[in-house]
Amino acid sequence: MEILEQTPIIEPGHTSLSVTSAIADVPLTPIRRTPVGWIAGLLLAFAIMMALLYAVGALFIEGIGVWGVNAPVGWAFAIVNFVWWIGIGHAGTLISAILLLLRQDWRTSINRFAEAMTLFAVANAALFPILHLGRPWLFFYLMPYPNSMGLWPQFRSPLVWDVFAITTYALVSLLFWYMGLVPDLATMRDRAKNIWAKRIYALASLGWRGSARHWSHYLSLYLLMAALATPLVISVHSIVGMDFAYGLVPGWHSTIFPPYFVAGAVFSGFAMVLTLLIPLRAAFHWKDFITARHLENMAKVMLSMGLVVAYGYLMEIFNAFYSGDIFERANTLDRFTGFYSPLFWGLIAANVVIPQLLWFKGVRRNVLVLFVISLIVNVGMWLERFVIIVQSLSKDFLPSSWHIYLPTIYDILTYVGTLGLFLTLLFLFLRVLPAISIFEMRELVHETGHHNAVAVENATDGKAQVYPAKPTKKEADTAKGGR
Amino acid sequence: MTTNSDEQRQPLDLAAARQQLREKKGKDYWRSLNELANSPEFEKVIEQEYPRQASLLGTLNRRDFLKVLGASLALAGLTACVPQGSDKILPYVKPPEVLLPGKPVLFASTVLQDGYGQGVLITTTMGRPIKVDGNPKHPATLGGSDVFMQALPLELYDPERLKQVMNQKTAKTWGDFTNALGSLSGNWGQGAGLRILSGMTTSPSLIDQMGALLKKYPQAKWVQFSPVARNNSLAGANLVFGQPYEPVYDFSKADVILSLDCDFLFAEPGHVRYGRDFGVRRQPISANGTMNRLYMIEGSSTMTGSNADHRLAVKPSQIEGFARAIAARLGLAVTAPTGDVAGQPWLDALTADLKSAGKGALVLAGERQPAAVHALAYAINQALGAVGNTVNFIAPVAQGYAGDGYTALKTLAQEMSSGAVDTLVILDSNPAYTAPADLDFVKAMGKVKNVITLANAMDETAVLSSWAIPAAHSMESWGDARAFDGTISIIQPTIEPLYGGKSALELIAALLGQPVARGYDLLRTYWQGQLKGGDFALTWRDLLGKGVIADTASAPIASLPTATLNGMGALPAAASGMEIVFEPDYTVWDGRFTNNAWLQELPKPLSKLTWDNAAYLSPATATKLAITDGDMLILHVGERNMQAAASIQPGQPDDVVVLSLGYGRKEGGSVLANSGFNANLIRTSAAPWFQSGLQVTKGREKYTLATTHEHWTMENRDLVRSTDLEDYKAHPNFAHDGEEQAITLYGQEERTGYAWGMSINLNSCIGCNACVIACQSENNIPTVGKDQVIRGREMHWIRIDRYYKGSANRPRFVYQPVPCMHCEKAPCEVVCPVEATSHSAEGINEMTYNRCVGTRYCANNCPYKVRRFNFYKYVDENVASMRALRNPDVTARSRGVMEKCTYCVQRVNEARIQAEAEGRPIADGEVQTACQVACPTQAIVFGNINDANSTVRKLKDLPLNYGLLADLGTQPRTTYVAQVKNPNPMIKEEA
Amino acid sequence: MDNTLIEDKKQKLYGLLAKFDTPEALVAATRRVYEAGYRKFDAYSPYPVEGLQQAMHLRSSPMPFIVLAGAIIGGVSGFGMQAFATVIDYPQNIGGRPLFSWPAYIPITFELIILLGAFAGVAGLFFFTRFPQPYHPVFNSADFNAHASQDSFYLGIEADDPQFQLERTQRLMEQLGSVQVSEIEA
Amino acid sequence: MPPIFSSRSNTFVRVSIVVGLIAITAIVGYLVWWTHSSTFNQVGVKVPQPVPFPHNFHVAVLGLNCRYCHTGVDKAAFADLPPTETCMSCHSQIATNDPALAPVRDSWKTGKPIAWNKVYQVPDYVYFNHQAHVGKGVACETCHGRVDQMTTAVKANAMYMSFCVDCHRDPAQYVRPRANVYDMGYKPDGDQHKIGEKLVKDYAILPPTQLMNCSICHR
Repeated sequence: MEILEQTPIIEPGHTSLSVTSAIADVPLTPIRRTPVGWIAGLLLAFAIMMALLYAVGALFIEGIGVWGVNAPVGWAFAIVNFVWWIGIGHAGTLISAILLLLRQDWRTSINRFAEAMTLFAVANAALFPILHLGRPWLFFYLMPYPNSMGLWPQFRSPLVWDVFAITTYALVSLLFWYMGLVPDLATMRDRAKNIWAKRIYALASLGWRGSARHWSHYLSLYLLMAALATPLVISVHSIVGMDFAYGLVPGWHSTIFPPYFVAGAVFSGFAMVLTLLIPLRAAFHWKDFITARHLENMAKVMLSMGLVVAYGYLMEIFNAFYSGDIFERANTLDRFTGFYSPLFWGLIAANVVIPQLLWFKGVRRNVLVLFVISLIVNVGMWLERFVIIVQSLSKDFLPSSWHIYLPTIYDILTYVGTLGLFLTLLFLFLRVLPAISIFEMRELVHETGHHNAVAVENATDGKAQVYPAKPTKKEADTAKGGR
Repeated sequence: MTTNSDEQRQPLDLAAARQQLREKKGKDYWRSLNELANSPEFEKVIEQEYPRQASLLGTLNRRDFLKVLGASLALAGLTACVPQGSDKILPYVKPPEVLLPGKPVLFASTVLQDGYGQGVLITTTMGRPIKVDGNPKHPATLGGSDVFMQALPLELYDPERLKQVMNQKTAKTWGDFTNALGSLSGNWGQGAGLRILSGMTTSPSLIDQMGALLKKYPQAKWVQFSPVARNNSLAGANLVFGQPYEPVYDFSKADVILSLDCDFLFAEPGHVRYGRDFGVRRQPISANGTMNRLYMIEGSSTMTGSNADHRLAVKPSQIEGFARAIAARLGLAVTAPTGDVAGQPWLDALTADLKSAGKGALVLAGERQPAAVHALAYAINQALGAVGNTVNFIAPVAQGYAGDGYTALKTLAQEMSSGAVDTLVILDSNPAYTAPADLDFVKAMGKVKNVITLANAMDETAVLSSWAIPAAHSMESWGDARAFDGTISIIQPTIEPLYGGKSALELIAALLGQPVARGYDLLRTYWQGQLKGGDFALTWRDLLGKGVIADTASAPIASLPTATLNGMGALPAAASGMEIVFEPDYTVWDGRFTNNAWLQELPKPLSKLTWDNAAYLSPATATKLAITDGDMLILHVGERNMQAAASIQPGQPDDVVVLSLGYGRKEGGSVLANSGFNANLIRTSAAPWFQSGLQVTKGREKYTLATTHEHWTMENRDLVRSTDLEDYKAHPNFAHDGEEQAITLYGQEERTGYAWGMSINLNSCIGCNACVIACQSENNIPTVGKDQVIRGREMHWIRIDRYYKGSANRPRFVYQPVPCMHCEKAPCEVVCPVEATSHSAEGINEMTYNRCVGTRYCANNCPYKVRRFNFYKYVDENVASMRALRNPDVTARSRGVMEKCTYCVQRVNEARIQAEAEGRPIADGEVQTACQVACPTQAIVFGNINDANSTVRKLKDLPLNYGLLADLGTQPRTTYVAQVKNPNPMIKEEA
Repeated sequence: MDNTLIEDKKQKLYGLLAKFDTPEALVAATRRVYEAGYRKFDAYSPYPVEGLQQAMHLRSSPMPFIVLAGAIIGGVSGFGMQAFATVIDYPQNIGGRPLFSWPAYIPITFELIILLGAFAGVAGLFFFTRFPQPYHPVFNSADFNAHASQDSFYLGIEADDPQFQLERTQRLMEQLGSVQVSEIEA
Repeated sequence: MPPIFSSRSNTFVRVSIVVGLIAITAIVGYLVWWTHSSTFNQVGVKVPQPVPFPHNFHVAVLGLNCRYCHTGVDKAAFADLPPTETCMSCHSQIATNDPALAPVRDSWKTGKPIAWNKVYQVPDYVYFNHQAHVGKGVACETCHGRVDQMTTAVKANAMYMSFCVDCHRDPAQYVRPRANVYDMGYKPDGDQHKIGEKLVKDYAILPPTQLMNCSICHR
């Protein structure tokens, strides 16, 4: 059991070339030398994904009835999974966008991976709104398009907001991720041995050649997209939160939902990043790039987000009693003592109690413990969504209509299957693309190594400047002729 | 449906009647469908016989039909040939008059319930009867109906009906039968070996024919038997008056009612009428006099009991003691029990109340109680002077029946097993199932050479019969019947027998040697003989139009002797230990409706149980025996025993197991297959209703019961607002105590034009469920089956919530019918992403099925949980015979679509179009929802709340009017009239 | 004839490419080249190098304005679409809410602001960087391909720069502390 | 080592992008056009009928009113097809042995109805009521086109919901005096919209706020 020492965000002794090869050579491993572990992992993930295929097949042939949903519990696993996956999706954009704006350079070694994770999580999440429809083949009714009925979607419905939010989120994250990849794709192009690999990477890299002109436009756009992505992340989960806050179901009808859902999303997102990175950094020997600092920082973010979530829970309970609304009160009491109370207490333990361990440095730096905690938080956040959605619906206003929900095998297979889909995509990503942003690592190497670099004339003012540097008025003018 | 208001109905009916007559003479479009019976090409033939309907069916094919479980199997052969989505139109060759395509035609007719006639109006579209409602002109219904009446269309189109004459399991024709009959009747001689077993028979024409038969075969015997026949009532009368008179009650005059185990709102003949009269007197603000008061002492928790002001559940055997105590206190010559009786605390107050009510008092005894209790009841009524006012005695409606059904059946069984019976003819009866266990009727049947059964389906009796003749449904055949008060009404067919069924009239005619006699001629000839004077053709036409023969109600017995109670012995010794108690089932009666999916899935009024019956126990009894819900119990009575699943029901008497009849049937369809437990296995002819000495042992396995209502109490939410009359007089505004004025961010758009709204009067609602089935029938609502009900996926658009108040051992019950509230600020609409549910200008919360994608968000967000979702493809498109059942004015919903109450928007639209065509506004009461029409107590009123003079508006202006969960700001268009009970202040109900 | 030789050499010559080991060297060299009056030149680096932009006197990227334009279009069209649909095109009474329920339009409007903003940005990048551009003369240099995207820094002067004269330019580049200077054919 | 892509590849890539965009728009455009084409919605396509009933002759030449055959149109939801009886009322005297009329005579003899093929088929969930429309001055022609110029009837328009909504949104565009409802090729004397406005008032046609309600056509 290794106990990590205080470490920098990149181990010393690295050069541009060393980081480049360390990262780029992983996907470039010749097919014949593909690691067995990877193949095994992919096969396993793929097998699990087949469960999804089976469950969805049954769903489309038989109808929603194969799930456990009923009246009054019209939403259950599908929506729980949807919220859960979307939540996980938030870490990626958050890490790469917000931390970029905040100039947290430790992000560079994890953002690429986190963004990929975001994409795959969103892909999973996006499945459910369609799957949970009674008539999924008519999903396009939710989108505005010219139709022979002369009808529009009902723009007051949060579900339509969802459609827009998720589409936007998926597309923007994709672009953001791809933009980040372009310079690395060029590297891949240049390092690839196989001619076909070369060609593909070459096309994908759009002809990137690292020209100063490229860099200036590129960095400017990258920063702007980060600026766009940040409010986007927040809006997306706020809207997901509104799906519930908008309804008058006791246990849903609460104004704190949007912020508290966002916090929950970040919380679970970071948990998932940890869950995945801790084994991966070991497997791919990335300990130099993803150091104890990274893990610790993420643990800290988790802790703080966990506290925000805890505050959310507390406020919900407080309001239920303070408002004097008998329905809210009854609903809260049912959470404490009702049929689903074990799940409720379970989520409290997983999301509020256990994360408090992260106050201790020892815990934060104990990789194994950290891994376990992150797993627990993942589970806890799933339970949270389950309790919010199912428990609230199962006991609303008229006792005559109360009815509990129990999942069927198809509910479970669908959920497990999406994990398979997620892992499959993840494995493929690791095999063909650099999982860490190479050019940013090079930059990092250069910056960290800067103090002992040879002092070149004017090198300092270059350093002093915030980049992408704004040229002074004069320079700009003189540059007129320059192009 | 164009309209339900009488003035417009009358001409329609006359026209209909004319129509009937003409087609009977000329070979017209109305040709017989007999050949259909065997033809696999049902659809094709239909197209020839009913061109108009066929053109409809063409488009209807893809519109889904209502599902009968397993029916698809039954009709597999048939459906094979049904073209999906025909694109042909087949016009008439010669158009019939009065039949305008797409306009419904109403026929006045009669349906039977255990022999007693109930006047109905049958709605037909394109020659297909699709809806049955009460006939306002008929005394037994006054336009109201009950669940059985409402469920008849499904029975008519049930694909599992007997479709051809069966002889030892081989298909034969009517011709074959009559030939065989010819040789058979040859050696009947005096008819010594001939027996006829029928259900209760009130039909004058049939009785007349029986007379003829018995004249022809003097030694033949005719036995009438029904497991729920009025035996003790008649026997009781015999006891006190020396004659088996039949009591008829008038609740409109009753101020104080004491019911001795009498479920008069359900089990008595005339219960629909009783419900109406009773309901009218339940109004705290009542046009006709004071609010009535009902005391109920009962041996099982009944629907009537749940509506009582004072209710006491005791062992049925204890009720006689109570009755005697009352009688004694009223000074009748009867040996009162020494010491306390059950209900002791009531006695003084009750007798005082009865005394002060005098002729306004009404004491009735239930069929479950022995003759003695009936005798007491009659005597008390007479002593109070109520006879002639609230109760009258008439000659038995089932002419010549003396209330000896069980003994008669017993004798018959003995004769049969002794081999004395050579030919047994069975009409409208299923003795192989309904006969008490001790008669061993099945074995006895084995001893009879020829058993000829007129059967609806291959039921327990039919399969054992040498000849099973398909019976014509009462909607397919001609006949007549007498109502609870003796009024005679005509049964006229609305469609030719789908499967060539024969009516009882026709079968008896065949026995009399007229194999080809047609029911129509038999009936008409009979009545021609009866109705002397005047142009018969006219009279006949007129009475067909009305459906009722005027002034035929039996006259009260003129010189009723003073009741003598010395006929009855001493009070039987109080039985200790547990008692088994039987009751007719609230959804399948005595078992004749067990193959009806609508009724099977209908939640029973109190237990909310579907698809099964169960052994009901009170919580106390259950704890004593350490029994939990769903435990399999073994019930030992004497040497017999049976298994049944336990269901714990607050309000049931202690030390009693209540079991309803009609379940556990084995033959006769796929819907009745393995549902419930057969009470007849431990029921004896000696004690058909209750018996002491019950031993209950707990079986090992568990049984899953499907209930639609898993919670008992209201959790202190003011859902059903009710109080006592005293308190109401003090605070008439009680229904609004602590109600906050719901405010809205969005201004109130002022209502112009029609504003549809509904008012449901909780004082009137008796929880009978008629509205539920009426809605199902009107709106093509599918049934989903037991396992789906267990998953909470039942589809009823209107449900009746039942809550318990007070303690679990002495609960009080409240009912609350819950349709869609059509909220003006509908929470469901704003969350629908595709505008599938929106608001009409007239305030109806619309549901556009073809736009719905099934997110179920609306259902989640509906605080009333009235939205229903098609989790699977519940509608059955495959069953050809079911197609005709469909209401063509309502889209049937496919898989993945949300549905809910629409205020019968199809009726609203129809009325609007009609009114606009005639350039007039829609009159108040012109649009009536299906539930409103069906309601026997007129608890549901629908109309335009913008019209200050409309009935619904007047109700909504009452201080009692309140909206369910109105604090949520939903502004429901459906509101309730708060409940006011009228308990006796002298009696302190211990909780 | 020497001239002609240079002439036709110039024909198929794209320019000269100097290689540097450190970003600082590159920046310095760039400055000198600019001062020497060259304009048609470009600097290549495996990661963004501080100060390079100034050294080349590049105008700062117009990207923000493009993104802003996209965002505005997205917002206006988004809000407009919803208002048009619910108020003008198919007005419906939905739960008694006002036809013009502007608060409900905000989320979608916002999302479209982001979406079109991002699209415009990417489109802009493609436009200004002339992407996709799988071929570029510098790719003719094997050395460039082997290092430019990994660990080395390059400065390329195009032959059709008016200042360009093979020998002189070559000499200048060698003085800039480059580790090697190579000719790139067009 | 030569570059991966030749100098020509740049133009190639750019061209292919442009072409791709054009192709997509083209495909979408085609689909839209196709769904409105007669091959898709059968507009103007002849439907084979057992008897080639020439509407043009009976309407234009003989001047029969629509209601002579379609009796239900102003009384009920269904316009109704003529029973054989109606045909025979003339064709027992006229063209008594025209081979084209054989099916009619057979039907009359055998009592078996003539199986016409449907021309218009609205979905099951659409409840169209002829009585309501005819009574409010919506002409046959408005939906069924110039029947007086058809032999066997052909579909005059696709009957898309947008077609219905167009009129329900503003009936004034189409309504005509009740007297002219059965006319073919009717020309309003004056500005249709003015006339329309007036008729909408006179006939008390429901306001769009109600005509546009879902439950007007869907139940």
